Amino acid sequence: MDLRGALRRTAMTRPAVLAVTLPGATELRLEAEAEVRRRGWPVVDAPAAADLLVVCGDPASDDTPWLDGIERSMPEPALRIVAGESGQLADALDTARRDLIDKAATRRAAEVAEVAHVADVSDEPGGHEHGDHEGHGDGHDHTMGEVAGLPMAERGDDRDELRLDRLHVPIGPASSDWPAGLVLRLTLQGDVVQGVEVDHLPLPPSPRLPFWDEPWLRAAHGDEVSRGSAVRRRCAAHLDSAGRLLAVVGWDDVAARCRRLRDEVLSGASRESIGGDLRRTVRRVERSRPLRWSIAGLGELPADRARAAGVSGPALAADGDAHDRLLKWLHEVERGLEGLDDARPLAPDDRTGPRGRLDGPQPPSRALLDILPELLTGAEFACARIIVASLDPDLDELALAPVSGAAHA
Amino acid sequence: MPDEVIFWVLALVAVAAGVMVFRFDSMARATYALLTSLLCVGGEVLLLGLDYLGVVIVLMMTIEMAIMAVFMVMYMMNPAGLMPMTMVHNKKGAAAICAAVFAVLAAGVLLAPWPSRRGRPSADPTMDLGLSLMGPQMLTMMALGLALFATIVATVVLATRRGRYDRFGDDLKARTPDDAVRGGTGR
Amino acid sequence: MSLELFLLLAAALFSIGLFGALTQQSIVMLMMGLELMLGGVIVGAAAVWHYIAPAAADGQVLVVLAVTVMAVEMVVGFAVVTALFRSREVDMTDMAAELKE
Amino acid sequence: MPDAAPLWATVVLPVALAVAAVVAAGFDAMLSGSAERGPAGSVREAGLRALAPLREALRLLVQRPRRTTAADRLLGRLGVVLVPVAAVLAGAVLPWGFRAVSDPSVGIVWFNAMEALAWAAVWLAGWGPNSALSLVGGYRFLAQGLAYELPHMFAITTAALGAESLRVGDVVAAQDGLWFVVWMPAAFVVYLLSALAMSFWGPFEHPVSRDAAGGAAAELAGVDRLVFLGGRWLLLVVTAGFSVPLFLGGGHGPLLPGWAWTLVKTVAVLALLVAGRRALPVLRMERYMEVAWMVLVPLTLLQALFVAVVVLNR
Repeated sequence: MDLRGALRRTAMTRPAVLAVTLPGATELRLEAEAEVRRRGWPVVDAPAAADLLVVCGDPASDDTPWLDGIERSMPEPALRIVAGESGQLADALDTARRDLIDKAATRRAAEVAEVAHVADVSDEPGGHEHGDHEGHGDGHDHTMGEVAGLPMAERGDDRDELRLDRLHVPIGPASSDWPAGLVLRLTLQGDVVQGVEVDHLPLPPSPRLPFWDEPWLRAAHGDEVSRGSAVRRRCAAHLDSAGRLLAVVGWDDVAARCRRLRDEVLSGASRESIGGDLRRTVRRVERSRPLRWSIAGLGELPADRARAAGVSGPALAADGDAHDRLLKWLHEVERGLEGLDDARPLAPDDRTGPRGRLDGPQPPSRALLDILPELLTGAEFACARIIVASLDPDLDELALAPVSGAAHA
Repeated sequence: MPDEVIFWVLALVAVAAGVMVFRFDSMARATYALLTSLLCVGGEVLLLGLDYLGVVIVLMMTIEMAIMAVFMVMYMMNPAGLMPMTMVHNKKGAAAICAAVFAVLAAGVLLAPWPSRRGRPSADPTMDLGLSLMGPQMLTMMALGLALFATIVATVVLATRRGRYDRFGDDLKARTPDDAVRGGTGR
Repeated sequence: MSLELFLLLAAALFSIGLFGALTQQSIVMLMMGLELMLGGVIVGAAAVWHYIAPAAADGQVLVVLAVTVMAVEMVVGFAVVTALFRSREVDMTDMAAELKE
Repeated sequence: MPDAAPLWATVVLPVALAVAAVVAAGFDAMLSGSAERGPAGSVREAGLRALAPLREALRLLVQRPRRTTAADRLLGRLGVVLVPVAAVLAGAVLPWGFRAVSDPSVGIVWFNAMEALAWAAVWLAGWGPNSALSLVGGYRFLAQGLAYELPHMFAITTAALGAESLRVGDVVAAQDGLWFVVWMPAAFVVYLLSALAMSFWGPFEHPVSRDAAGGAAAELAGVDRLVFLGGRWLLLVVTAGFSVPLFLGGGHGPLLPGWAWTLVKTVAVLALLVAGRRALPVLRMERYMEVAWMVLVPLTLLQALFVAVVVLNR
């Protein structure tokens, strides 16, 4: 075996993974994250850096174009696998690695692929061209329209009363640390969000209940669910959200700890084994003055406004900004620590899921989505990402028909 | 001999990049062509034995052009130059004037009876410059300082539309300024 | 290398800059022309210092002056463009002239 | 006293910087690994984790480069290559013990000028691919530059002031007895902050942070990505290493020879930065800018004033 071939093979023994989650596949995402982490494969956040695209969930035919787009914008050797069912992921990853190694070893002479898209691929071409804008008066004979097949930016008023270029940038559904399936069509001027259109991938009717709300919904349907498992689910949901927010804020270390704790809570670790670690992590976040300094004041949502918008759950109880919501999550997690192993059955009329009341006229995440435009407009791009993460709507809930008992709610 | 080569390379690159500034369609490229040209100017100054000034020119021009690129992209049409377009007026007249200016300057340079070199550069020209600015040229230094300060004030006034009444209310009593973006000192 | 060569380079840069300053419609581009002209001045001043009067620091002071002028000119230019742009969405000299009418 | 370094030092310098960068990145990967997967169970496991940066480099070498539509490839490439080049050029005045590859009379200004090239480089790398998110990343670095550069300049000027020379060798020589960090603590801290900011790493990685899908690096693949992100580590090593001659007495120290002291101190500073990174989220410039201008600039000015008074009265 020649040296170059051997090096190519070695290079692909740990391919970089870009995981994309489709709505309704939360469980698969958690499984994929845990498996990839166990193997120590690097996780990346842009197609350009990835070798392996892992799609969690069953792609509908509508999803094909944008998934293809992501795959095309990955540098060779690139591979896409679909993890449609739980339990098969380890095998799928093994196969993918073998294929990638073969692909890398039999690489032909380098031909450079041209990709037409940016890091975030949506299902329609977004105007990500920072090019020309509308005519400036007369005397300049140039035509507007498209360049290289990309639409040109136009001008509009902005926050600072300068008429600058508007860019239409779709964010999601493939962004990392992003609610699965959410698509925000942003109108950016510079990196200030001037307009937001909330959209999402099609939500296929699924027999599966939304993962994070499952215990309460099952109890409502009359199944026997222990309180402990409901508490575990809530803690894991909050740890997941907190991990996501901390990752967006850029505190990777604590984000990773939250995610590890989340997996341990879900896998049934006892209170004694994780309690200390969990409390330490919560204290660490609580005491971090730089964190407070960094995200305080972002996405202010006073309780009265939240209530008016129909928000329930931690976002309402936090009664404040992104930092308050983060602490609310973590405190609920800490409180839940007591009840992790509670074997008593969950009361069927307990309908308070991790994101709010499930017996309201609409799922709690719907309200979170509805207040997004109001909170995001005028924020800078980075702040907008933090605000979205601090609300962390769960789009799985949208497919949820109003729970029985909602009629009289 | 190496000095000779360096001089010619820098000179040719400086002039070529200078020409390209006005030939590129792309604003980013034009800005960076100007940067190239000015970096070469810095190099020539280094070559003449003015270490401090040469490096300072490199430092300042890099930062200046990096910031200029922002304004270019912000305000200019067609910043990426994806659509060929011209935005010039009176090209022929200007070319004639510039050719004439160059001819006159060149004639002056070549014909003038330049005085011969008097004195020798001191061991540390940077020290010279400092002593001069803090001594005989103190007035220049102070004028520069004042000019820079006036510039800062004037440009902020020109460029911003918000004054303190907008930020702290009509009676200036608001504890936190009403800004679009919250700052970091928690006022 | 001689004084004349350096001064010719300075003259060339100055003339190119002048051409840009005269032809460009955009204020920002016009400023780039001015920067080039000042670049020529810097080369000239440094060359004169080196070849004629290296003992005195006057040539160096002139370079400092030119560098400062470059910075000031650029900053003022941007501020003016921003102000004009805010009020009229104008970033070109011709259009600024039309505003007078 | 500073001697001229032999010619081979020019060749050794980039290699030494690269080795230091790999070691620092390996240490970082070990710490991240224990956050993600729990503490390493064995020495072998820890070693494997520390090798992650090398594995990553190999992986990027195998990846085929890609380009985006209507990209400005010339400028993008230039920006990518400029990052490591600026780092190595700045490293040329870095004294190893008491010798640097070059010790010009204005070494400190040279160092500053070379790191300013990173401004241009990151913006170019963000501009090149013609993609919104990478341009956002490029602009973020310009804002960052405006925030950190002024306090940073005052901080290194303070060290030059203390030694009454812009030559790095003189600054080291002036610390024969007392290290500058003892009487210029504010300048030292500000310098460390700006070292991180300059190499857009750690708490200052906003220009390439995850929330913008990698920001300025969002569209870089294969070798381009390796050069850009590797150059970032080089910058970190060089800027961290430069704090040793500026504030920590360079090669001065008891018993050990000068080169060993430089090594020990550089490793200590790097370890401090890499470990300290764990305690901080990313600092966004809209917040940091105000702190930099309202707090750090006056602070460094006062520090410089204090040093100036001491120097005048000595």
